Amino acid sequence: MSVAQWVAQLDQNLYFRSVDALLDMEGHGAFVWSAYLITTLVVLAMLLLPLRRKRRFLRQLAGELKRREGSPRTKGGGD
Amino acid sequence: MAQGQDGAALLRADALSLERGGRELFCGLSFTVRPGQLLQIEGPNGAGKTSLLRILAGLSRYGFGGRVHRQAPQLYLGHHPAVKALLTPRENLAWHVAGEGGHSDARIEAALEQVGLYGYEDVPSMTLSAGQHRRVNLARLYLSSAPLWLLDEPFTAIDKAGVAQLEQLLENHVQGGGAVILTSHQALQLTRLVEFIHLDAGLVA
Amino acid sequence: MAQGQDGAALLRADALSLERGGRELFCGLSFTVRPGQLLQIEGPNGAGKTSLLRILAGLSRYGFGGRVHRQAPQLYLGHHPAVKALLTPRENLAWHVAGEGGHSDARIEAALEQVGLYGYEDVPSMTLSAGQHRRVNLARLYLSSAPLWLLDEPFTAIDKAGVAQLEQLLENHVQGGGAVILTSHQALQLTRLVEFIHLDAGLVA
Amino acid sequence: MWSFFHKLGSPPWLFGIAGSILRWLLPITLVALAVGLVWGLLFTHPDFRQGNSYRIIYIHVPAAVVALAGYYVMAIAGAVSLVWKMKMADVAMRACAPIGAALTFIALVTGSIWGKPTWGTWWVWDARITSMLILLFLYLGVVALYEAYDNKEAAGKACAVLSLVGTVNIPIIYKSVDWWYSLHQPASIRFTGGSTIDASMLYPLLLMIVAFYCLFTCCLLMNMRAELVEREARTNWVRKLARAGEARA
Amino acid sequence: MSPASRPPATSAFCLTLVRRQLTLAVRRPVDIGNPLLFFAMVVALFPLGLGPAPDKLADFAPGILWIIALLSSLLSSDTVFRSDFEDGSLEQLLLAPQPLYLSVLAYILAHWLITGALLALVSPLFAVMINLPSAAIPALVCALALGTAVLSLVGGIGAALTVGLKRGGMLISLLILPFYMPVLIFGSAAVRQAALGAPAAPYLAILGAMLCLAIALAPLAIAAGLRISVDA
Amino acid sequence: MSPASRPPATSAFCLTLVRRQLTLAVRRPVDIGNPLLFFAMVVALFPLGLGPAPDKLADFAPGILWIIALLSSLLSSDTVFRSDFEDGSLEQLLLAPQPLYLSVLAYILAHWLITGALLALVSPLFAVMINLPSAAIPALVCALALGTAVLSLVGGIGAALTVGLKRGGMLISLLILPFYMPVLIFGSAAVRQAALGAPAAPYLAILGAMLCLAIALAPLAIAAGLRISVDA
Ligand code: HEM
Ligand SMILES: Nc1ncnc2c1ncn2[C@@H]1O[C@H](COP(=O)(O)OP(=O)(O)OP(=O)(O)O)[C@@H](O)[C@H]1O
Ligand SMILES: Nc1ncnc2c1ncn2[C@@H]1O[C@H](COP(=O)(O)OP(=O)(O)OP(=O)(O)O)[C@@H](O)[C@H]1O
Ligand SMILES: [Mg+2]
Ligand SMILES: [Mg+2]
Repeated sequence: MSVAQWVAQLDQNLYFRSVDALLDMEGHGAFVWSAYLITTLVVLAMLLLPLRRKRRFLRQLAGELKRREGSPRTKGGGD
Repeated sequence: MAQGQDGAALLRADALSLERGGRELFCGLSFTVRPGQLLQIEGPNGAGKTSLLRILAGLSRYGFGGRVHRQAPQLYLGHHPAVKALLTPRENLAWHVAGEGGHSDARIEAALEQVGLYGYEDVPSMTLSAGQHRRVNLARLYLSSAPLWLLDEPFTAIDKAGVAQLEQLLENHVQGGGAVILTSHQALQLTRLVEFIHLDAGLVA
Repeated sequence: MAQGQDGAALLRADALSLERGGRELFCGLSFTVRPGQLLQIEGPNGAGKTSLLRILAGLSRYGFGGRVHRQAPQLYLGHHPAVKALLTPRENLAWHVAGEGGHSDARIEAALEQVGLYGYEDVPSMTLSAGQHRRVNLARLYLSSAPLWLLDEPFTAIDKAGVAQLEQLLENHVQGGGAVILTSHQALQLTRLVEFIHLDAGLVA
Repeated sequence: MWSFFHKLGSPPWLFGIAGSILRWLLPITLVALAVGLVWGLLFTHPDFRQGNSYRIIYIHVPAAVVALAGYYVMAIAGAVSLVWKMKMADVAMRACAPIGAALTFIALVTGSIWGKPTWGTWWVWDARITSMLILLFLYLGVVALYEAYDNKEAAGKACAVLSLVGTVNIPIIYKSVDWWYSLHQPASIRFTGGSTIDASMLYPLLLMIVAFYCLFTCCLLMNMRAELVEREARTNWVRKLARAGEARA
Repeated sequence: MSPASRPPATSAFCLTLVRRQLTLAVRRPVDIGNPLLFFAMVVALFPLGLGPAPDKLADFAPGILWIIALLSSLLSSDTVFRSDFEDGSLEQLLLAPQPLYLSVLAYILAHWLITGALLALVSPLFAVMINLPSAAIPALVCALALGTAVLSLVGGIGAALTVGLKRGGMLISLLILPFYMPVLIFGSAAVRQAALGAPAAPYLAILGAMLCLAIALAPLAIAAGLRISVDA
Repeated sequence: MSPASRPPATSAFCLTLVRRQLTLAVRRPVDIGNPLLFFAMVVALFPLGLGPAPDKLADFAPGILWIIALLSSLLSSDTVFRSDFEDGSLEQLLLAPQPLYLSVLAYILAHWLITGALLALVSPLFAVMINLPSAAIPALVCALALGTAVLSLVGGIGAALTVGLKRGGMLISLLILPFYMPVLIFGSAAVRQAALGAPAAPYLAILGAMLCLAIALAPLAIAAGLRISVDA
């Protein structure tokens, strides 16, 4: 089966014949798409938040280390 | 009781007496506090020192006789440090002084630094040690504009260096025209300045 | 750390270290407590005295390294007096000692009398003064059979006579074969007995 | 075997291995998600009763299934950390909770969006829905408890205790909710078992379930890496990492 | 002695107070979610206890939401002043050169914001979950907002009297509790009328009148109660 | 040093503990009074919220009574260990040479006595007020007594885990409400069955089984939670 054939078959199996039909989904579009939209947002948050957390923490730590190395060794307060 | 040089008096107590739990703690106690005075209230546990201070501050009214004339703003710091465990020292202090006057954040920070809490401004107060807890409260002294201070055992939990520094502060305050009434079971180093009220006898020294 | 005369040790601390809030408070702290010893932990506010005592008592486990060998029953009295405002001193004390041994009512009363609370046995604790509050807690020392006492600032709010009496009690306990580890910002009068742990340097004196 | 466990207890090793797993698992996950979604949205026929709204199933069911499984992952990790005092299990447990909560949230929201065209209402007190809601509460409880502690070591232990209590209780809760529903079951709302699903719909669904499992794993590993870095802030390997990041930036 | 600074405007002081109380309640972002989740869980209890039939639940919806409001107000108002009393902050409040009437009002406002107002805000969501007719939702929100404010004020009186552990105070505060009753009656009546399509305005007006009365009088009682409690 | 006295029988210690907790509660009657009053008010409110159709009320009575019991247990369990934590008594409890399992159980017993057991005792009164068939009253009392004991135990876990946190009492409700739900379901089912004339025994047996499980396991979790909290 050539790639062209495969694409043609895929195209035949497409349920929706136009973008409008896809968006509308016979009246259920609003529901389906909003569900998918919310899911996408939540999944993105799930993936990006830990990444951001790690990056931010490491940057903060790097700054802290730099500050400590820059200044003469001081013992923490409490006098 | 004589109306002599009364113009300058910060506080005048007339014939105070107090009965608590069926016991008379003191009676006929009269004294006047003038700028430049440092009064230490002395007496054993349960003599009525705290009660007297609270009467002077106007917090306690039941069971006492006599009159207190308050002629100047006061700052009362009681036994309890009034430091909220959930708030940071900065937030605690900001709230404490909010009633008296708007202090800038820089002044609050400076006061915290002066009591040795530099670097602890923004940790939750519950992680502070007992003495640091107390120091948050004492930082108010550095911000206060009240001429009369009423301090109930201010040295509790404070280390030696802190006590010395606090005594210095009291001395400065007194010499700058303020007055202090305090209770403490520790002897002050500033003995030449201090006058005493001995409570067990109910007499004014 | 040497296993020398270890048979009599009441408590052995091996290479204790503690980190709190990102700061190392002490490290490599090793010592042994034997009967007859009176150890005072010294250091400025926030040095880690309370934390050390809590580690020795077994109340604190996070952030610390090293090992504590407890070889005798202990009595730990912390900062907070553990006195319920709604209960009377008698009830408070009865509950405090309930875990250790059944003490008769007479003994409890005697202990309260010894800390100067005669006549206050049955008033609600909230009407007691600060020092009296604390004394309810200290009455436990008169009832305790534990050889090792861990006391966190026991002199807070206690008047001069009370401090002297308490020091006497500590001396008796130590000379009777017990041991005491305490923190205090006040110097003890029993200086010839006392050994120190200075916390700021993290060294054993 | 033992050396493997030993390594599991070593934060830098775990950090590294999690990173290299992520390097290939994350692309696979994203591709699987994309394929599953396109397949489900574009290439399947609508359900004869529910019409196109059933397409929500491709996110609803995977999210629900993985969310349920996630609680057990969390509870087991909690048990391991309590019993064997393995710090890494603690980290894993902590990392599970927000992911599980997010997946449960997805299941609930998509379900209730699905409910509007299907049942004509956003919400019913069906047994399964109710249990799912309770699961969300359980997850959020763990998250909130962890956040409430300042001392993260203590927080980990507290959460481990809580999730262990949860392990004992979840079967009880589920059984009792099922039983409650069958006792009351109102005639007006019958929940279709959904067992008669057509094969053409099933394959993308299965693909999506696998993809969601992978997604869960990815998020878990990423959360663990973030958590590890924060907990080990004072060790050399994290400092080296921070400096390296600084140099790169 | 630092240079004399004049006392700040009272409004600034009260604002600080409210902010402090809110900070204490929501130390971190997650904390805001807790009361909301609590409400959600309690809403979930009702179907579990009463059965899941939607029409039955709808019947009960106004009562259910009002019970939750009552509960969260009643059981949290006891703590409004407690921690401040125990750590000495209350004394400082009494000594501050500010009108106690207003600072007390600030405490109550903060309490209302984190119990009543929050509940009123999220109540539409729960109303949907227990099938309250959507026509009744505006009335529900208004009635909850007004009514819980009265509850907070009245609860504050009880809290002020009991905070010093005085026995007599406790008795009075138990006597005060029945003042909650009218709020509940008119509050749930407002919602029920709205659900039936009748106008809820008269009931809301009554709640509003109660609120005015409470704002005028309750702070006086609270201030007096605090003075008594502090002076053990 | 006083002569060594051997540790007392654990039972004596636990008894002292229970007595102390009860004394404390009795000296602060608001703690006891508020939940009961809440109960009474809600019971009074329900006819108002529903219109006083007796049959409808009777239908809902079991669920309502159970939900109220659950809420009052929920909101009081926050305080089981709090004051002891704050004044240092909890440390002393952990240090006492007594099995923590049993002392924890004593705390819970005291809590149950002043919330659940009391409520079970007075519940017939409320049951009559909302027209519960009198045949169901014995089942109600039994179910409440058994069920609230489970609630107290589970609530204790939440209390132990959150006592060190000094945050609003909402977190604890978050943690334990899900675990309350089975009790609510079976408890209200028992009463409903009895009201319909069916035997309530199977449900009571399930509640009893839950209680056994809770007694066996909850104190372990509570003890672990307390150790964590004291050292947070
Ligand atoms: C708020 C609403 C909903 C929630 C919380 C919810 C929850 C769940 C859960 C937890 C599952 C997975 C169960 C399992 O695999 O054990 C599930 C599966 C499913 N749900 Fe929903 N659901 C909701 C609404 C709906 C609606 C409205 C429909 C469609 C009419 C629906 C159709 C299905 C189907 C077909 C399955 C797969 C059935 C199976 O695998 O047994 N759900 N739902
Ligand atoms: N509300 C009260 N009811 C009855 N007696 C009280 C009340 N408040 C205080 N007392 C009693 O008054 C006495 C004095 O208490 P006060 O707190 O003033 O003592 P104090 O001198 O500050 O002691 P300390 O040095 O211990 O702080 C005590 O004996 C106490 O028992
Ligand atoms: N839970 C915690 N989290 C972070 N830091 C803490 C925590 N507990 C204590 N600390 C810090 O540990 C240090 C030591 O506290 P500790 O209470 O042991 O001091 P201390 O020597 O007893 O002081 P004091 O003389 O004031 O009583 C303090 O700086 C404190 O800020
Ligand atoms: Mg005093
Ligand atoms: Mg200390």
